[in-house]
Amino acid sequence: MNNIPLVHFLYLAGILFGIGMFGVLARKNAISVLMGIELMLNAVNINFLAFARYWNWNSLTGPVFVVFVITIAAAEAAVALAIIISIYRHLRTANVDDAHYLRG
Amino acid sequence: MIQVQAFLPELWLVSAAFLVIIADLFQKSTSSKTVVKGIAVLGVVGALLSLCCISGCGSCPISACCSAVAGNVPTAFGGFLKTDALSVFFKVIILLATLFTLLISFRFFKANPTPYLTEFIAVLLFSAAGASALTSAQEIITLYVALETLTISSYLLASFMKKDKASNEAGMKYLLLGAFSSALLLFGFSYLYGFTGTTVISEIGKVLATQVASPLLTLSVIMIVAGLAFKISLAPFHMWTPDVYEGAPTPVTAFLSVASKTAGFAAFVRLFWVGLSVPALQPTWIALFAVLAVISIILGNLEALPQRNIKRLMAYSSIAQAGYISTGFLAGGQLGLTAVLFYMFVYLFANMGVFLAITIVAAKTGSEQIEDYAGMWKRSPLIGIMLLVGLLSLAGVPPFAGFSGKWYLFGAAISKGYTWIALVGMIFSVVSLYYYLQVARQALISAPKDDSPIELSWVENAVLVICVLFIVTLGFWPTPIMQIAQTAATSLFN
Amino acid sequence: MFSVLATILVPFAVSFCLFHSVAQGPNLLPVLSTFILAPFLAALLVMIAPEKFARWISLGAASFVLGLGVKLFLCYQTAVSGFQFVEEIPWLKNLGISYILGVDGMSTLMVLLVTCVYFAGALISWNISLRRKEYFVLFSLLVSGVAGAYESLDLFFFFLFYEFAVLPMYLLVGIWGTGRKEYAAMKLTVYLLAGSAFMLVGFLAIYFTSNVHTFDIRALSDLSATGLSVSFQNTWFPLLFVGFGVISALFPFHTWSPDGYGSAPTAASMLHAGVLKSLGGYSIIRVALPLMPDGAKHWLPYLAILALINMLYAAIVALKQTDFKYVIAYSSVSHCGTILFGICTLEAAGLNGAVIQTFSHGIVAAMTFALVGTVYGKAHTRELAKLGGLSKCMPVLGALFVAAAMANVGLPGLSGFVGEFLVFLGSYQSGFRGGFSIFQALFPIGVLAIVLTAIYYLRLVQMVFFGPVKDPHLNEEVKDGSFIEILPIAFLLIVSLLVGLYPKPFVDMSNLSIAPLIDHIGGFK
Amino acid sequence: MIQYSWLIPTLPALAYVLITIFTKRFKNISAAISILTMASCFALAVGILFELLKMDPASRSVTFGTTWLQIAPWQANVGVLIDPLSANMLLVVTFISLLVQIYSLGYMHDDERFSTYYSYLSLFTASMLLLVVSNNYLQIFVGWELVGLCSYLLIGFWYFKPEAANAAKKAFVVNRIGDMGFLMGVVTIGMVFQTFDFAQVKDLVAQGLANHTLASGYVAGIAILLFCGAVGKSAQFPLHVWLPDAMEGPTPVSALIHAATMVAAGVFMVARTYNLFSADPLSMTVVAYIGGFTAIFAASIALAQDDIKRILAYSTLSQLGYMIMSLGVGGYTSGMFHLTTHACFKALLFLGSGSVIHALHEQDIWKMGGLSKKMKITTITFAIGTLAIAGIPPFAGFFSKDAILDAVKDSTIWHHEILYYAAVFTAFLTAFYMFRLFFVVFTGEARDHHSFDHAHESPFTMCLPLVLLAGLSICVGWLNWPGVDAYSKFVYYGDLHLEGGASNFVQLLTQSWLSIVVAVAGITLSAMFYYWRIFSAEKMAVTFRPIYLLLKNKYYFDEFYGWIVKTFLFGLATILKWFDDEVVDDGMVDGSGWVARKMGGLLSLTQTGYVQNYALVVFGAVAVIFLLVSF
Amino acid sequence: MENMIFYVIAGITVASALMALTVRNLFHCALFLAMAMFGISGVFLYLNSDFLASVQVLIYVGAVTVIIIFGISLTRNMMDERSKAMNHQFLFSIVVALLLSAVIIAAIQESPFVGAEHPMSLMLSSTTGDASQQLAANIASPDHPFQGGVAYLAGALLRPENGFAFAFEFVSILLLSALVGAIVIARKDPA
Repeated sequence: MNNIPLVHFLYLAGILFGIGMFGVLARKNAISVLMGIELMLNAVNINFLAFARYWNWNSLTGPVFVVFVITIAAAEAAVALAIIISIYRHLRTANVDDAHYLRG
Repeated sequence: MIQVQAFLPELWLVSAAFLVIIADLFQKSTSSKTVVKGIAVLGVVGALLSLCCISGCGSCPISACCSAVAGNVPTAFGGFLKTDALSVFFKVIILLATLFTLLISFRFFKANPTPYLTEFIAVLLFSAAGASALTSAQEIITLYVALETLTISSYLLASFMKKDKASNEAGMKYLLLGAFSSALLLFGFSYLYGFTGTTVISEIGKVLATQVASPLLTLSVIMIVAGLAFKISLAPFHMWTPDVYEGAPTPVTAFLSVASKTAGFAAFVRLFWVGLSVPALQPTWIALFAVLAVISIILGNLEALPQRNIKRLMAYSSIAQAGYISTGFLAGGQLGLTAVLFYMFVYLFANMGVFLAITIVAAKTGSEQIEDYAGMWKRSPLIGIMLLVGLLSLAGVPPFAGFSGKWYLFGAAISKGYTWIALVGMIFSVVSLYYYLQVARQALISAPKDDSPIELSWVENAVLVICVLFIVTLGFWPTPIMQIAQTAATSLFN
Repeated sequence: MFSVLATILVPFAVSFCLFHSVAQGPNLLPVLSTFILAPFLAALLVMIAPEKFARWISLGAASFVLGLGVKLFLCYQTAVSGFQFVEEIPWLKNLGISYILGVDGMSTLMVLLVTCVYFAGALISWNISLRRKEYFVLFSLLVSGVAGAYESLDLFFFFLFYEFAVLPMYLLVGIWGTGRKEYAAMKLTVYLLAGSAFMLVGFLAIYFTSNVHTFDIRALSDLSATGLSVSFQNTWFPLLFVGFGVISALFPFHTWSPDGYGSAPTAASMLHAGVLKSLGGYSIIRVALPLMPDGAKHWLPYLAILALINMLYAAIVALKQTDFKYVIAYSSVSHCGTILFGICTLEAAGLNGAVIQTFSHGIVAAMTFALVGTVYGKAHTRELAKLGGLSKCMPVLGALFVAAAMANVGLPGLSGFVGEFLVFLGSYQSGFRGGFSIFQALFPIGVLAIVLTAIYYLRLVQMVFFGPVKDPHLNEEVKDGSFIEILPIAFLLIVSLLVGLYPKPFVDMSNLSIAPLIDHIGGFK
Repeated sequence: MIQYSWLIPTLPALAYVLITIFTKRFKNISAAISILTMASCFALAVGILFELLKMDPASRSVTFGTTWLQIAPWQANVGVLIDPLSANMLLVVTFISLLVQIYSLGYMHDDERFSTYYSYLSLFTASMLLLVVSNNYLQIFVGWELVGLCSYLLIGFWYFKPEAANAAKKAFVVNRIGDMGFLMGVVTIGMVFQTFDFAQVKDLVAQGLANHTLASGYVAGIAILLFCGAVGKSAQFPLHVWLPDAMEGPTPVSALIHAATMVAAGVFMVARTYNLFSADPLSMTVVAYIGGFTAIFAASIALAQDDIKRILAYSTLSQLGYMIMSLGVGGYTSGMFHLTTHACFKALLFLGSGSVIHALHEQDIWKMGGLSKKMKITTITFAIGTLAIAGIPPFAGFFSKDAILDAVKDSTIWHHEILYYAAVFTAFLTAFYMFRLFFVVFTGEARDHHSFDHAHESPFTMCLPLVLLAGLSICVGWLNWPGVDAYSKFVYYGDLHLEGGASNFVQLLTQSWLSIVVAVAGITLSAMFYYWRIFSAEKMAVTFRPIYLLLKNKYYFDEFYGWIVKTFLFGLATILKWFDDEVVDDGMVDGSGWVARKMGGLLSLTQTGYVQNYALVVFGAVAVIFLLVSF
Repeated sequence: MENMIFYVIAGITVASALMALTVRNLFHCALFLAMAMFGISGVFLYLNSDFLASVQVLIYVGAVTVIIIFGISLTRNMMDERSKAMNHQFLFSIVVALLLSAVIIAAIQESPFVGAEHPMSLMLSSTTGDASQQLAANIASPDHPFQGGVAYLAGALLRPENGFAFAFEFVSILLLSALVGAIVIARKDPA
């Protein structure tokens, strides 16, 4: 058993969440944005596991949640790519900015 | 002990979806796919009827609520899934919305043929199953999975017209915003889990009841609010709504505006009024909702004013409606939740009726611009009346049901001392009247540019008439639905 | 002509007799609901029936309701007073909402007013040809709503019926109006609903703050039971007053009225000016005063200023109008100011004056609008600059218009005088009681209105009917009013004369409501 | 008979209804109905007079009525009060009315709205009689307003003439201004005394003044408010402007309404409510001075007028001023007596002028002349009227005017000598301008031969009233023949006490030498100018051109009022209309709509279409909300 | 020592995450992302979750990253060197990201988790009467801490009475729906 304090995991998760968020907000390319989202979800996973340990594995809720998050993230990624490909067919670009015809 | 009744509607929907896919294998791709449509409709109707089995009384699904509260609450999966009266009520709304969506999509895809009608229906049914399951979920993971089933399917539905640039764009925007909203939601959940060590909503409430507020807890609540507010398009998390509503195929817009929103409110109700309704947090999130509701009402109504595209208009309208409903939600208690439920029910008919009308008109004229509704009284009086009745119900004008709904919503808010919210709400209802009436004006007053009548099938006729009658009758005589909604609301606190 | 008379007389007689038989025995027929249902059913019937029957059905229903209204007026037991013919059906028990109808003296008068104007309006719409069916459907629905609003004793239903009336109005103005009709329709609707925004919130606030948990006005009027605090009353009274005031075109929320009436079709402006607009003053007396007497006592002296502005400002603005109908519309605003001013006196005389003025304004405004509409239908213009000397070609209409003008001016012998006189009496009395010296200062200013009204009405008469004929076409082509056009106007004139010549039964009727109210409130002391 | 007195106003009202609804198309029937009802009213009035005379002088007052409206503690009645005052008025009104209606048979014969004319006359008489028999302040106000309406309708009878339409409007509006005061007075009475009844108010005032619960100044205030009404209706300065213009109406109407009866209503009202006026010297002084000023003021204007009816109108103003002044100085009986005699001779003069106009179709006196040759009856009767108004004994005017001068002389009000000299001077002016009129119109040579050639004596229906009135103009004054004093013993206020003290006619003549002298002087001067033409009026006009113009233009009062109305009222209206259109409507109403739409437009710019902007808002909102919640 | 390695892993993770989201070349991004995912699976090991760590590697590094690279290849011209990596709101994004991160970190510093390694008492056992309590009683205790074992997880996920079974079943519906939909949308229709 290591004795790394809980908050350090939380810090790490927070920082990763922030980095992911930055990617979501600032990257031009849709796939990069997707990567940002994946990072955010991983930050969530770190949190869940850290708290699961903190609660002394009193329930399996944390790891179970992580399983679902990973699964759903994968599904989301697949769907996202499908949509990105579809949009690419129309616009010949995968830049998020370029799809802004709906506005106002 | 697992009671199948607890997830019977989902079972119906999922089975229907599978059957649809299977049936499609035996149909020619060029056929009108009557069998597929039939199965889908039957599936949803079956799901609706299955709600009767929940109480075993065999009467209409809505009255099932009443018996469900009597104690025989079907429970499954260790209590993670519990179909109480509240969820039955929500399910009824969601299933009816799905039924309407199916109907709208039949007309829609007749005008915009696609080879993937089967897949559309299947995904729609999966999505509906997600929404339906969400209303019964008593635990966060279950809730999250159901929510994502709804949401991810919705992304796909929104971008289903893949030859249409707008649909693609709508899908992408919905997906990206939806995905990181759900990341935000999960991040909030993770801290909540950290504070309580459990994901069972009722236990979260029990644990938190003894804790003092800490910034992290508050942050997690805010993140949860943000993540879920996305679903009900509450400002400032509403930004996706206009773009997606405008770009998505009309049936999907209809589905999002009712089913998805209902599911969002269902999640909110469970999570906040059961899980987070603790002294340390409640004032914070109620204040937060008050602000968000007011912002939504103001933003939604103001931004709707300059709109020319009716779907976009409906998007802003739905933002404002979310604000109204939130006033009832934040008032809480039996009264507030009753108001929310009743209003959602009314909203269902008004919005769905209007979207059906929009689809029919768009199928004929190919336009979603408000100007093109000119002279609808001559081309199809029923559509004209539907638009008038539906939109004015949304505006809350008597004698339409929206009025009774608002009466209860604002009543609930005022009963908890949020008179100012009610005042803002009412004043902006008047603003909303301006844009709703613009549509009604075109439809009922202006002279038609094109005289050709718009023909409706008998089903559409019937559905429109039912919508109108429902809205008018509920305006004058809201009593039965109100009582059921009240029973449903009561069940939350049992 | 004979078929028209038959359509009028037969239903009139039927309802008169029908109600007669009921009024004798136990109250089996829901009389008050009939006022709402009869126009409603007429609307449904018109919807189903072929177009050519539309106006006959409406007229029949109007006559039926008129008979009922007259009979109600006669059968109301003045000895007993209080709310009579009460119908009560629980609606939502847990929210304290019930469907309660009932009339006391004041609302009996108002119901009578509604029926009179409905009847006259149905006749005046006789020659509508555009989308006739829809017209009569909406027209009847409008009446249905208004009648409901005057009869409701439950705030929920009061509100519901009131707004129910707004919607047909929108379409009536929008479709059958003239000029900037769509703008006017929108303005009118948005304004009236904006006013009702305050009403709705106010009603709910009253419900949730009071201890009785009901929307029943009767129960809410018992101040000791409701326990509405003084500060609550002081907060909500002005808001409710303004909310109701918007309906009565309270300054500065009055501009919907000229635009709306300027554009509305004749019968719609008649009903709106005559009946719907009066609802503002009526509901202040019915709801705001009994429920919040302390707030009333605190605020009315200040609100009286607004009412005064209404009276004088609208009258002065009317002087410079160039459109025939706009003058009338501003006059209506001014008269509503008198009504509100009467209410602000918080005196038996003033309040009775307000009620009588409400009734009178309803009849007279309807008559005036009917005349304007008829003249417009013949001359095809409402610009004062183009009209002139019309008495030459339409002497009967001219004479009737002079009569209408005189009724507006408040000439004794016509209904307008009674109300105005009582209002002035009340306002003076109010000042005399020493409640607020402000009244004494304001009273003489109020009387100025009678001069101003005379000026602009006589200017109107002079410009439109007197003097040489400006447009030679008018003289040749235009005929005097036909029987069916004169009939409704003459009918309203007779009602106005009745009130003016022998006001006692009407004032007695109104005092049946006002006297207990004054006892309840206590007046400025 | 008195118990049927309520029929007096009712019968003409019925006649009005009958004519309006049924007999519009049948001229003769309409006239017959109207005249017959009037005759029966006159008969009733005579009957009432005799019944009153039979009663004890101290209790000649009968009243009865019924409730008109009731709001505790008020009860407004409609009722009848018959006493010498109202009996006097009843006789005057019904009689003059009857004669005028007969006269109109000839005068209005060719008018296509003959029936309407008679219906209006009936309505007028009904209203006037309602006012006269009233037993309370509210009813008198009601009648007051109704006669105003009839005056409006009759002045504007020829509505297609723009002048007539204007004059009608002016009359009504100016009257309304006075009525505003009247209404305030009535309302104040209702408020203070909780009743409108004359008798009750009288008792309450007496009680209140006696036990000092009521300040006499308060009563004076009420009285002055009421007097505003009289100022309007009796066309006293400064509300006199409407009466000359009212001459646009048919001449019989002028005779009836704007000379004999309606304009006297103000005098009647002051007399009727005399207890309020006499409670305080202030109100009396105001009344007296307004009356006196009007008398001299109007007489001076009459000097320079050219229109036959306008001269008579100004003369009416002047005579009404006399009556009002008389009441103001305490000459109750003399005022009412002058009202009665004036009714006769002024009606005569107007009808005579109507006869002239009927003959010539001309109203400018400078286009007339020498009519005595063609219209004997008219000339003689007119001369009698002129002598009567000039105050030459033994014509009626002499007695009443002299009584007024006596009353002024004996009064105790503030500087009554000013009033006295003014009154005397007015008498002089009256004699002068009336004879100017007479000489110019009836003597000398015809100035416009074309119309002169067509001139002819009027038909019998018109001459008969002239003759009857001429007879009365001579005889009515004899009611107060010194020593007999029949009138003074019948109509008086308070306790009976005969003043003046002349016990026979000679004594009277010597006592009133001054008034006779000024009258004769006026006539002589007038004759010098216009009959013998020793002096030239034209030269005088040139010499005193500013004064002439001032008089000719009626002291520019119309212009002044016109300027006030145009500048202030219509100026205010322009400003407020601008305010209403631009500020309230465009600014506030449409402005708020505009702002809402603009805000909507601006806000929807936030929907940039860039999905990452939306995301930024979401995350930003979370951070901001957290910061807001935490701090 | 053990701890030091954790911090190194954490540092590498953060650094490669940063690189993944700032580097212009998308392939490089994907590779950095894969590296970050490896790092995160290493962190999972420190949280006693060896199974989940392996799942992390399998799914993220093995599947997701591959899918992403696949997507990158399909939309070829994304690697165009000329196009910028960052959009117009780059600066705002930094501000907001820093702000929210700062907020999160500040909130964590204020939280009761600072310094506390385990909750004071197991409130859970006293309050729960439901599935999770059974779980707690059956499979985990301070003496026998959970080791991230597959069996435990499987039990939790699959046994119907454990509640999570529904979510587990339902997620398959989600996957199916995503599959069907994604195929329809990504499929290139015959023209």
